Amino acid sequence: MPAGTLYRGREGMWSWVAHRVTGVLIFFFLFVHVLDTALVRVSPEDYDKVVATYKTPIVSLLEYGLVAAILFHALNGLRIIAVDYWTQGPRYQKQMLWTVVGLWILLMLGAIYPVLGHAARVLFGS
Amino acid sequence: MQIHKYDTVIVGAGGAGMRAAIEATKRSRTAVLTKLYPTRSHTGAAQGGMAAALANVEEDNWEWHTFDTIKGGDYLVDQDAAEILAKEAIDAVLDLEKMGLPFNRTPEGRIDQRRFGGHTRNHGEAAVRRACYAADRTGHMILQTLYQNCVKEGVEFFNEFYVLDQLLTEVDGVQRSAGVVAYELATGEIHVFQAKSVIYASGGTGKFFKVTSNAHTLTGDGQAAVYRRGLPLEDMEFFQFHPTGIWRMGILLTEGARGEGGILRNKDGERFMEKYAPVMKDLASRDVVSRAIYTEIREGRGCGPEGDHVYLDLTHLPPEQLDAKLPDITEFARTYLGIEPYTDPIPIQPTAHYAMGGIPTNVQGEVLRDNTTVVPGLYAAGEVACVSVHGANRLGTNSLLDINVFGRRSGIAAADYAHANDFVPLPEDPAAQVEAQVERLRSATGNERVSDIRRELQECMDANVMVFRTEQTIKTAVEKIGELRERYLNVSIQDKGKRFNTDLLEAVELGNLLDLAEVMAVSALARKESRGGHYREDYPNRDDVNFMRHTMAYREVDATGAESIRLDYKPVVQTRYQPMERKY
Amino acid sequence: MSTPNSPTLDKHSSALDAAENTASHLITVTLRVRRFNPEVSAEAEWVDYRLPIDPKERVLDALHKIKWEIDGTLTFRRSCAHGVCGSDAVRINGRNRLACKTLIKDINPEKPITVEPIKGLTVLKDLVVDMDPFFQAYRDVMPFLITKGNEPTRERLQSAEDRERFDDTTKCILCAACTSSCPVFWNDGQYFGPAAIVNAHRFIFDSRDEGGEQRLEILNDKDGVWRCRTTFNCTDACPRGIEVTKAIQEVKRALITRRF
Amino acid sequence: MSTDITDAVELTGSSVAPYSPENPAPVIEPPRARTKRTPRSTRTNFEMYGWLFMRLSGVVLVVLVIGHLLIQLVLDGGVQKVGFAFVAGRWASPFWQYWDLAMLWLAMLHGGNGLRTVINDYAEQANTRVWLKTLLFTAVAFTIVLGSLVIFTFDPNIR
Ligand SMILES: Cc1cc2nc3c(=O)[nH]c(=O)nc-3n(C[C@H](O)[C@H](O)[C@H](O)COP(=O)(O)OP(=O)(O)OC[C@H]3O[C@@H](n4cnc5c(N)ncnc54)[C@H](O)[C@@H]3O)c2cc1C
Ligand code: HEM
Ligand code: SF4
Ligand code: F3S
Ligand code: FES
Repeated sequence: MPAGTLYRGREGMWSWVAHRVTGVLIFFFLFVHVLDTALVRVSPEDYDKVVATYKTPIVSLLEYGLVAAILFHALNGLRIIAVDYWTQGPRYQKQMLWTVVGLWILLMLGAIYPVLGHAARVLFGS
Repeated sequence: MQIHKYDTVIVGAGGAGMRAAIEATKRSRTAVLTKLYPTRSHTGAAQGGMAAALANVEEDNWEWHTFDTIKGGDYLVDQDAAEILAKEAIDAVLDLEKMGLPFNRTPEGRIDQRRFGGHTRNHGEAAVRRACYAADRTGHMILQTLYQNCVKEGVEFFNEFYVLDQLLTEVDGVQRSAGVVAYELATGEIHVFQAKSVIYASGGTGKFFKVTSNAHTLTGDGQAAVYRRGLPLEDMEFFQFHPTGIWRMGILLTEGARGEGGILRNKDGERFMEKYAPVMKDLASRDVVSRAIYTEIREGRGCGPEGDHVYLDLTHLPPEQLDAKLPDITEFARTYLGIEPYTDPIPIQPTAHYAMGGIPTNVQGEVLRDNTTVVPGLYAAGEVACVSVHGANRLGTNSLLDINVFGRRSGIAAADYAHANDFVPLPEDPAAQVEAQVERLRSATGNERVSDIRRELQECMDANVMVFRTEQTIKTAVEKIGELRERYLNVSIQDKGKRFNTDLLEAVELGNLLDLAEVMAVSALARKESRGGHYREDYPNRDDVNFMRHTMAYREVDATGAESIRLDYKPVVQTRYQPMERKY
Repeated sequence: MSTPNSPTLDKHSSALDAAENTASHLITVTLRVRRFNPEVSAEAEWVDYRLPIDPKERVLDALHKIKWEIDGTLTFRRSCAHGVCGSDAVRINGRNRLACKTLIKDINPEKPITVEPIKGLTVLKDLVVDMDPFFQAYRDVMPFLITKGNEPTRERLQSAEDRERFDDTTKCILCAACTSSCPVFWNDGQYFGPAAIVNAHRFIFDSRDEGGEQRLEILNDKDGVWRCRTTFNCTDACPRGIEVTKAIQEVKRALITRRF
Repeated sequence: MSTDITDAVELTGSSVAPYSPENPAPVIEPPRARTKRTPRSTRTNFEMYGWLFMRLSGVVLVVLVIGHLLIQLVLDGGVQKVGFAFVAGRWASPFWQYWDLAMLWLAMLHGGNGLRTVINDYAEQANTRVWLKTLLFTAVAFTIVLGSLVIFTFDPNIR
């Protein structure tokens, strides 16, 4: 690494860092996800067993994280595309980023119940 | 020590150096030595424009331009040179356009032109639009365009090489240029460049003033190197003070601001230039405006708590016009003063700007060793040189023109000379002087600091040889400089290393400034008249009988090793225009 | 239009404020400079300097004060001191800036002000970096007007709109603030970097130029425009206010439209 | 000169290297600096197509992935319903088969190309880059092949 300290970038840089991190995360998840799904070919019992572990509260939380990553990556991906193709995109990139973050927060709030609801029921009883 | 051999060596990569390099590289093996990366040169700071009688927007011709140049220079201009300047201006601008320079355009798609101080139609009738420009970044565009073309031509640059000495060798009783000695900043190594021809294009020397529009790096290295080898310096007393520098900082606000309609006002809001120059008003030539500003300040009409500045008022101009034509200077006001030029007038004061004098050359750029004979193989162009097209006062936009016209001419002449002549043998131990100088500074243990001496020099120059001068003030300056030179012998530096030792080079540069300041003051003392940029309160009038001549200053060293300055004079070349009283 | 002679006293206010404020009151700041001198040590280190300074002064003035009054070995580049020559791009408080265009008062003088060399170029001494790779990338995009056919006798005509098309990118002073702020460049110096692309843009969109195709071809390669990840650090860093990312996107779009 | 260096080390006897103007330390270099000879031009449109593909696949993926998420996690019961039977039910319809197939391919290629960029950015040694990319390529190819096989050879009656 070129010697040095952290660069204090602004919205653009941090959104890129987040985009990259989420992208890599999703990739590795997808890799694992395909492997586990492949189990349906091998043995339905094993598949159900694995999927059952997905139904624990901790995995639900991870799942929530995954949804967060995908949603951010997807929304920010659309922002990047707007920056690329819309002539005024670069000028409004910050506004677009805040829109993305806003939408993302809304969607994540909306996803709390569907994704974490079951976990909550398991933990606290319904 | 390393030795390099080139046909042509160019010292400096500002506008003049690179314009010369483009020509020389096509014709001979050329090296450009520059103490800054080329695009850092101060040509890039020039704002307003470059004069040429293109007549793109209104009637104009090069003869009017010649006249304005001569009159602007208070008749100290060599008129043959001024004719060349004005005549070749047109091609100089067109050449730059063809190289890619993005000039502002007229509605017809031609190069646009604007008004500038001292440029008139029909011998002074009214202001004419003669300055070709690219917003207020004309110098930037020229520097970039020339660098781009150097890249295209494959010019060989030695970046961050400081030329510290000129080598002369006597062949058949004639002193010829043999090459230069340079100090490589990155390594501290000393390089000898043997060359058939050498062109100096190392720019101005404004840093001996405190309030100046000049860069920290404009320390007159070229002038000093040549002068120390016994060659003369011409008209050093003539220094231009630009009327509109940002108050206390000296950062330039182009005359183009007044060309676009800006107005100077005193503390009463009065447009005072109407009193001093009824026709041209705010666009009178620079020396006239600078003196007017100081007169206002002295007579108590200056602005601010200390009454030490006046205002440049742009508030009546539409914001769109400021954005389109003066984007950079409005930004300077915002950045450095926290002022919004749309609504507030900008505090300004005159700032030391341009050295009219320098290394004397003829119109081919050949350096003169006395009033008539040239030093074979030695050339100079740009602000370092004195052709003299600017005489006692340079007109705005004529310098960007000068560097292009005479940069090109000297580039061609030097390359041709290199073709026709052979290498001159290097003097014995060519690097000796520079090695000794560097070694002395590096091992010096004295107790004087470079920055102290430099500050005192700058304050002394500002106080005593700026816009107004008298016998008394100049004498004070001469004495003070003498004292500072003594103290300079005792400077020591803290950085003893080899790499990027800018501490060392600042000391070297200070030595150059001291030498040149002394020449300037001594020349000014002897000129007992007022002309152009040189204004003597004790001799307020121009004296054509005694002083219609160029000053030539020589460094003399007697048997005991004591230095002194010998002044001589050179006649002014007059062709068509007889001196008249100068009124705007 | 105000009549030329009307007093403009109403306009004096803010200029006067500035005047009064400049009646200098000094404050004490700490400059924390990243220093490196290979002639002394192989390590770079932070050194703190405390000095009195007028908040209206520039960071460059502070560096000069250190060099001239405290420690003459401090090394940095500078020339014009007003933001037009591009000598003194450094990293101030973590972001790329020109030292001569950053006023002390604009960067919270309460806390130590950090000054370090720009990232991604070899550090040679203190704040001085090796600019050669940077200029090499610049040269590699053929940054000069390319035309075919005979030269016209007068100037080439260009409409004001055509001139305006590339105005933004003509402002570049090659300070490298953008390129050395680019995360891609930090890790891979082979990337052309924003400054080179800006200078290619300046010619690609010049109506007089006929070499656009060649430049686009050069920038189409693996270390060209496609490496840009639109992080906008370059745009934020540019002291000339050039919309660098926008220029890069325009080059990308030009490549796509010309290839299809 | 060269003999002095070892002497000096002994003399100072400390771990501090005896750097001096004559014997400077190495300078601080960044990775992969550009020189006159680099980078070598390849003259292909590969990077451009890669870039375009990222955008196009991105847009399509928004629909596919968000749809997938909705169905899997939100609509009637979330993950809780997922099980062999659920999968079997869905893949009975070619529509969902192709949906998932497209998603698999696009996501893997998109992610794979994305990771290629990441590798290009951070792997400094040319060797490391080659190795990592080979690994990546294998992983992506394997996943795609495996995934496609599963979708098409899926047998609901395996039980
Ligand atoms: C702020 C400002 C605005 C201006 N505006 C205008 C304008 O609008 N119109 C106009 O006509 N004129 C203008 N001028 C004047 C004009 O810009 C300059 O006179 C002209 O650019 C000088 O060019 P040059 O090539 O001679 O020197 P510079 O551009 O100063 O270049 C000097 C070169 O010499 C090199 N050098 C110096 N010393 C050494 C050494 N020891 N060894 C090696 N290399 C060395 C430097 O590295 C540099 O490359 C302006 C000047 C200033 C300061
Ligand atoms: C849901 C819709 C998606 C959209 C709109 C989208 C969009 C994008 C875009 C436009 C880029 C290019 C970024 C750039 O060039 O700077 C990108 C990069 C990337 N994407 Fe996606 N993507 C999506 C889904 C995915 C998925 C499912 C994965 C994982 C398999 C993924 C992994 C990556 C990776 C690893 C990168 C590279 C990141 C980088 O170079 O910084 N993306 N995405
Ligand atoms: S684009 Fe801006 S930041 Fe980059 S080199 Fe040019 S002026 Fe500097
Ligand atoms: S910082 Fe770098 S990634 Fe692109 S937007 Fe600027 S070049
Ligand atoms: S010193 Fe010229 S840009 Fe800062």
